[in-house]
Amino acid sequence: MSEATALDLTARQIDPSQMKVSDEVAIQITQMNKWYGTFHVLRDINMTVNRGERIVICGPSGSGKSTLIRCINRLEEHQQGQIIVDGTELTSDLKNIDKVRSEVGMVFQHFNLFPHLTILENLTLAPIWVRKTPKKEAEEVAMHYLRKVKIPEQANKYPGQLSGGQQQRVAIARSLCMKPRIMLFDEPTSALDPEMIKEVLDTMIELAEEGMTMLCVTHEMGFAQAVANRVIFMDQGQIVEQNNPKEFFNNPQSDRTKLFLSQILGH
Amino acid sequence: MSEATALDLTARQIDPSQMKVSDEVAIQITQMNKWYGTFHVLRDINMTVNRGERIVICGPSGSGKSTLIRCINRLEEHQQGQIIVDGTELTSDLKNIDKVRSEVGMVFQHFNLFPHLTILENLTLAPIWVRKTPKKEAEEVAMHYLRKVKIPEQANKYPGQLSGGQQQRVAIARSLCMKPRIMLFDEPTSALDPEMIKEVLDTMIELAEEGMTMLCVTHEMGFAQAVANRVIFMDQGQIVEQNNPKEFFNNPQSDRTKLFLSQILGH
Amino acid sequence: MAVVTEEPKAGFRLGMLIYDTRYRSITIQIVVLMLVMLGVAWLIDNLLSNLAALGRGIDFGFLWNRAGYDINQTLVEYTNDSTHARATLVGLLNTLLIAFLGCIAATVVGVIAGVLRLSNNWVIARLMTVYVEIFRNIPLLLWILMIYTIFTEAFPAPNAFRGDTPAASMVMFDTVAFTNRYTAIPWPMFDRSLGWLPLGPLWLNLDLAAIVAALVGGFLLNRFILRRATRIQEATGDRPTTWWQCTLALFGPIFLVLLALGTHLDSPSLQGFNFTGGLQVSNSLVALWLALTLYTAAFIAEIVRAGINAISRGQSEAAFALGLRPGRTMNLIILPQALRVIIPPLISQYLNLTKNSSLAIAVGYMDLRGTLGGITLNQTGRGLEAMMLLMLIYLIVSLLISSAMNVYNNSVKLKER
Amino acid sequence: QGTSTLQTVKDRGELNCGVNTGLVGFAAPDASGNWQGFDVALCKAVAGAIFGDASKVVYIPTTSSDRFEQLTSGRIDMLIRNTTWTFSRDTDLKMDFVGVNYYDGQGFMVRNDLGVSSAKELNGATICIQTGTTTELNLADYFKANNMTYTAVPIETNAEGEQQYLAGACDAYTTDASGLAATRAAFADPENHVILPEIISKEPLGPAVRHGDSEWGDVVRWTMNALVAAEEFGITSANIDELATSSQNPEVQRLLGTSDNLGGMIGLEANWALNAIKAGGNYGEIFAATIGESTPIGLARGLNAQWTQGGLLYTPPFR
Amino acid sequence: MNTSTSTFVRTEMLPEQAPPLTEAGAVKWVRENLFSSILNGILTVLGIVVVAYLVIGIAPWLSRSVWNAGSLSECRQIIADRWGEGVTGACWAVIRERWPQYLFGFYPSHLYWRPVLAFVLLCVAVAPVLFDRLPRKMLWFSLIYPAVGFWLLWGGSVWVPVMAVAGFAIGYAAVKVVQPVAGTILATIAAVLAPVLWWLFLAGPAADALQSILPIALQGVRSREFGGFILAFTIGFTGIAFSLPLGVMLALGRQSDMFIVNKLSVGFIEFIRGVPLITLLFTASLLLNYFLPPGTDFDIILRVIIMVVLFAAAYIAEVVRGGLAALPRGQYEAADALGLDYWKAQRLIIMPQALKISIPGIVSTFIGLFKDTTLVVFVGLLDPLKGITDAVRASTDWKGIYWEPYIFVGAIFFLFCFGMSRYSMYLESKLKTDHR
Ligand SMILES: Nc1ncnc2c1ncn2[C@@H]1O[C@H](COP(=O)(O)OP(=O)(O)OP(=O)(O)O)[C@@H](O)[C@H]1O
Ligand SMILES: Nc1ncnc2c1ncn2[C@@H]1O[C@H](COP(=O)(O)OP(=O)(O)OP(=O)(O)O)[C@@H](O)[C@H]1O
Ligand SMILES: [Mg+2]
Ligand SMILES: [Mg+2]
Repeated sequence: MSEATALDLTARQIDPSQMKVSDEVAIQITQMNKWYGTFHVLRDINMTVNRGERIVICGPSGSGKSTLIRCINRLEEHQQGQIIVDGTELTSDLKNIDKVRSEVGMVFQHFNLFPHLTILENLTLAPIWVRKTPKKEAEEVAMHYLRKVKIPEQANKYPGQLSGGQQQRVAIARSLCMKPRIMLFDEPTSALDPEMIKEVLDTMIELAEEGMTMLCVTHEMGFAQAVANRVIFMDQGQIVEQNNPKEFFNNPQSDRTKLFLSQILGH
Repeated sequence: MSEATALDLTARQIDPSQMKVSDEVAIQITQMNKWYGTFHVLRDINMTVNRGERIVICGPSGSGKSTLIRCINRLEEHQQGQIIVDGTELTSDLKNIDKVRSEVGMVFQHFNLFPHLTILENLTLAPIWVRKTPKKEAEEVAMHYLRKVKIPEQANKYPGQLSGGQQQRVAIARSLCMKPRIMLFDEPTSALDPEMIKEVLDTMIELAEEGMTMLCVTHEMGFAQAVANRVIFMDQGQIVEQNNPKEFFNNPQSDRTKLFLSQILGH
Repeated sequence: MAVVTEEPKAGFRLGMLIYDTRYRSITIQIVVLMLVMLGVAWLIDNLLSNLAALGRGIDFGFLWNRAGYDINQTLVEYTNDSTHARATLVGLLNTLLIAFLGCIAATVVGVIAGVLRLSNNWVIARLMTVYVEIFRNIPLLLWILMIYTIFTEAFPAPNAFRGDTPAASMVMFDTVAFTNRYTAIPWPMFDRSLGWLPLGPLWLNLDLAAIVAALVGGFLLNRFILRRATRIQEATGDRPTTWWQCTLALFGPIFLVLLALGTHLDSPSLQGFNFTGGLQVSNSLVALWLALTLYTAAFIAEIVRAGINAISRGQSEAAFALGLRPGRTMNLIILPQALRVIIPPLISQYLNLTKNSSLAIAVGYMDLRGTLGGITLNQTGRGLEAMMLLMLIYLIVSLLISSAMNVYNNSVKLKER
Repeated sequence: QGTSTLQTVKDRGELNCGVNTGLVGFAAPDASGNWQGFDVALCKAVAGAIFGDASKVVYIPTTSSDRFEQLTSGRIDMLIRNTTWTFSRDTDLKMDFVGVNYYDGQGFMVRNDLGVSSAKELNGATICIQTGTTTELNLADYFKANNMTYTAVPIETNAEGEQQYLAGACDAYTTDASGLAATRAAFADPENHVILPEIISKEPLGPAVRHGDSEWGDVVRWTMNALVAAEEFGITSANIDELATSSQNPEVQRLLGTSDNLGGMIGLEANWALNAIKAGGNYGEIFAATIGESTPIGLARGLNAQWTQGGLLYTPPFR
Repeated sequence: MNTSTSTFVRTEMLPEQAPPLTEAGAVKWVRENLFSSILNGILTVLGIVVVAYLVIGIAPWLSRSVWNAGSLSECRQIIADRWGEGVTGACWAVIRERWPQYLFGFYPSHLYWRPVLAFVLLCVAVAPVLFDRLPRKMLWFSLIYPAVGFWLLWGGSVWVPVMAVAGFAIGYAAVKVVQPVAGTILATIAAVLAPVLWWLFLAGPAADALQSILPIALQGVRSREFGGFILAFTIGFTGIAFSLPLGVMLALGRQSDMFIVNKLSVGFIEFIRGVPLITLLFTASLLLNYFLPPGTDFDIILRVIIMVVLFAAAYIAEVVRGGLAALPRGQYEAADALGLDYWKAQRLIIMPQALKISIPGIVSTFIGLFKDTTLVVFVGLLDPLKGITDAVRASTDWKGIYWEPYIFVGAIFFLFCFGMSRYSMYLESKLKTDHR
């Protein structure tokens, strides 16, 4: 993608390896398999994410990245294996699902803001109805995060009145308002115009610096190099390679990874 | 924006000052003012374009660049002052408007190809219905220009089947089929993915080399440096600065220009 | 610089009427207006000369003559001594009644069918598809006739209830009788009736007024309770359970009013040829109502389905990801958005239903078309006047409904960039 | 309208005759689309009188609500649709009734098992009526006069009315007695239904023409009279040609155009009446063929017998 | 686990595996589609019960069908003989005996070939409009089809429709002659005026003259003889053919920024949409004559068609307006910039796209229009549903038959309307993938 932004990000000179990573396990996936009908979409996924880790997942289209990430907060159901998030195993038990979902924030490719609510209402909806926060307090928290994503002045507008970049930042703020311990991002910048990608990535980098556990499906390699402490490469529903960014980009092991990297970095 | 393309263009080593510019006046705008309702969008515009000149117009968003260019072929009506295109004054007289429009080609940011017609039909439509060219002849001309923009093989596809860059080149060819003496471009590359920008700019440069009078709203500074013999900077509906590209970029006079240049070249 | 152009302010030429954008549209408009006015004048001139030739004028005086005929369903006082105007009013009220009942039932059935059509239950989804397709693709008139025929054919005549060993019997503890003429149901009577209050030509039934007041009061009370719950939630974060309070608020007042009025149910019983007592809902009303309901509901089902489909899956996923439960997601996210999509076409279905109710004539339901446009027209022979009045009334009703729609549309329009 | 109707009809070469959309016996198309019936026969007679060709008729079905407009607007030349001659129709609606071709009255039909033998016992009954006629008004007046109540089930067409009645959706079916008889005759079990003795109204049914064109009115009126007179004089379609040449009765001669030229006085050929009668026979023949006792309708002549037989048919003399 | 040790490379790709039993096969299908929850289970059972109830109610009646009988009583006799006393059965004999009437009304039976031919040609004429794979040349036939159809249905001199069509040719010629001399506007006026004058004053005499020179004529059939489905089709298809252009004009009027044109269109559309069709039909049958010069009398079917066209046009206008609104402004601007004038832009750029977008709405308006043709019974025309059925039931033979005619007529309507709606769905899905 736009190399300008990539360059710019690395120019910030953060060393991902400097960021704190604890030993606590945040997400533990063991031998997980998932089918859509007869189509085997995730195969034997094994993965451990420690608290504070920032993981970038990449891979060709259709390789199951989105599915994997959506399994983690049970937007999709897996059929075999175990997913344990923050000590809670995801089964069909509604209570567990609720618990996991309130711990895990998710940002979608297409923002999925609620168009009939103002930005502020978008942000306070879940705290009020799920966390049972008093409205006033919820609004204060919301304004805090809006300031953090640098658009407090848009609080009373509707999503339709904002640019794509602004909308995505609102979506991030909306997740943050639930004070999640883990954030999932599914291609958060791929629906954005190039100028707007930067502002969203900046927000995400800030988040990373604060030590948030993050799983991010993205093709922004600049971002991966800047903040990730691990890159996972998926293909055909399997984890094919997994390494720290430096090694991953400079010294890919598997042929598939090489091919993939040559394609996205090539132009 | 993408510095890669910009670099590449300048690498062609065309010297804009070498291209021929005649003394004949192509467009003459005097004391032109325009309002949208009560909003004064263009203020006292004075501008003369000679035949063969290639002018780049830039400026911050909302500064009235598009409006200015759209006034020149009367997509917008001005309220005060004079616009004379190729010796014809733009008044509310339909005949004059028709005359000017058949002299002036226009390329839009979003291509505005006709999605229900094939590429060839898009190109021959106006020649056949406005210029009353026989179909066969019109198709020959169309194929000529398609070859020129390097996509003759797409003639029988529909716009939706082409990439953005190809679509924009078709849009340019469509304008050329009317054999205009002046071409207007309104941010022809800003809706394109970075990889595609180059192919469109190449086409435009070729056009410039052939001596077409061109007015181009764009932020592609590489393009400006490569072909423009004048850069006009607009802000708040006024022409703030006007100079040859070299001077303009290296030695901007006005503070606003400096600020603007620092923003778009900065990152 | 060789500029071949004239000053724009230079003298006005006739050609500019056509070739100058400033005058062109005015020219066209004047020509159109003149043509239309010519046309209208021509029509009116023809009308006047035709009427003159017949020796008649346009005269609405017949409205104040004695109607002379009876109407089998009257919501306001009416006898055959009343005027044609009053018969028209009776017809209009009957039209509004069927339209009102039809709209409500069609909405309920339509929403259910639309939602069920989206259900992942194969049998139900197919069944609903069949229902929708069959009803949408067969003329309404056929449905009205068929359903009416079913009613007359399937249910016994009232005299079948007679005798020691009747061929038919009443249902629901001997309170409801389905006959091929009407359905006789119990109806509340008031021991301590409040009587009538004269209001111009109409009388206001005070019992009814009291009941309506109680309903409205209950509704307002309910809203108050909900508002209070929201306030508490905003303050403390916890929303108090409201369902029992709401139930009480909604039904309490009406219960008290009914009690105060000394309400008892008057059950129908067979006397002579027919049932007396209770309320006899004529089959023409029921059949027409059913037909209009089922027909319109098929369209509404499609609207509802499209409305729900129009909300992208992403919306519910985002809500789930935030931890909202499906019920809350429906209430807070999906419904508010779907309603914006659903309501405008829904209202135009209401309009259609209202207009379609004019097919009542096929089953002898005396609506506006049956009274003013039917018997009154036949008896007085004032076709021109009756038809003009009929159209005017329908037009007013339609415009009222559609302006309500526009108000709604404007109030919920999504804000865009 | 400027020109006379007779001239318009002659120029057109066809008679536009407004009839019922479908009332068996009076006017209804048969399976092949040919119109048949008592009213239709009069249309044919008028066409015969004018053109000498009874087939030059266009039958225009009219509903109860549009029949008068059809006539006043000139789309039909005469209306013969079992229409009751009333004061207001004759005056206010600007029509001219030119005579009575059938004397009718409104009656009631009930099932035997209802156990009712007089209309006076119908208090509280549900009654099917065909709307758009005078029946609603008569019914209302009758029940009011007798201090009784009823529930009306208004029905658009006769077919619908029968169905409702047979299915028991109403206790009684009311319409003109002729219609009742016709309806009952077609039942699978006519013996289980009775027509009550009360005739609650006078329903003189007759052809109507536009007000203000007396010449045309005369043509229709005297064509009808000619049919009645023919029966009185024993002129039938079988013997008419013979009588036309051989009859010695001066009135018959005048009628059939062998002496005097009555036809010329109303702008027709001399043999107009001959042609009219030939079209379907005399009044009695028409009656017998369409609604008489030998037909499924099975109506007795009753009031519609010749005055000589105690009926009301009495034509003014042809002279 | 530590970040540095988390390096992992898969050497061997895993093969695809079959899903666990719960994820595939009939078990899964039944579980997911029928009994995914308690409520769903109840609904399934309920649905099956309803279907069973309907089938049990109707199937015996249907199974006892009689096709050969001369009257209802004969039918009943046959059923009693065959299946025993007291059972009911369907008597399709009425359809067998009266189907010509249902299809053709009272159209002369020796001329049945004409409506049939007209219908076949209609299919030919409509085909290129519906399926764009067919050669475009066929559209010429579609254009002259109205005249052909008219001539086949009503008969009479061939020169009448020919002269009517000639009006359009004259309009075209007028444009060709006037435009170079006097410009577009005058040419437009000429294009409207010339044919109108032709139709009003010259076409009739010209047709007569030609007829006397070269007499080609079919036996004339009167509107009154139309009935049944040819009536429904005649009204339906003429209504469809003419309401579309009128609706498009109204939509353009309503989109126009010319105040008067806009308000007139809005007023007309809202008026028509505000009153029931049945009152418009009554106007056609009762009142239209009051508004026409004294003595004019024109065909009832024509009057009804005019009203139906006006009615449908108002609805189409609203649908097309939606389509117009959905077009991006850029399309108009590009057309302007290329120098296309308003009408050319509309014809070449805007309408082709706007109409495509509006196809579902247009088709459902057409379906509504086709169904509404049954309402003509209220003005005394013999529509198939009530008009013909009542006529059949008025005969002594078939007195008392209800269901069979209704079912027959309903089935035919369903066939056509359902066909139309499927076609529109086909188009929708085709357009979705078209040119992509
Ligand atoms: N609901 C579903 N039903 C059936 N198959 C699905 C469904 N969702 C996704 N798939 C299939 O599963 C595979 C993986 O999808 P997924 O969206 O996870 O890929 P991805 O790696 O995110 O690709 P992309 O980069 O395009 O987003 C794809 O082949 C897709 O077609
Ligand atoms: N149709 C319109 N009505 C009212 N205001 C308008 C209209 N079109 C543009 N404007 C306003 O006029 C100003 C100039 O618009 P214009 O599109 O010419 O800007 P621009 O320089 O082309 O900006 P950009 O780089 O974003 O395209 C803006 O403030 C804009 O909001
Ligand atoms: Mg994905
Ligand atoms: Mg712009």
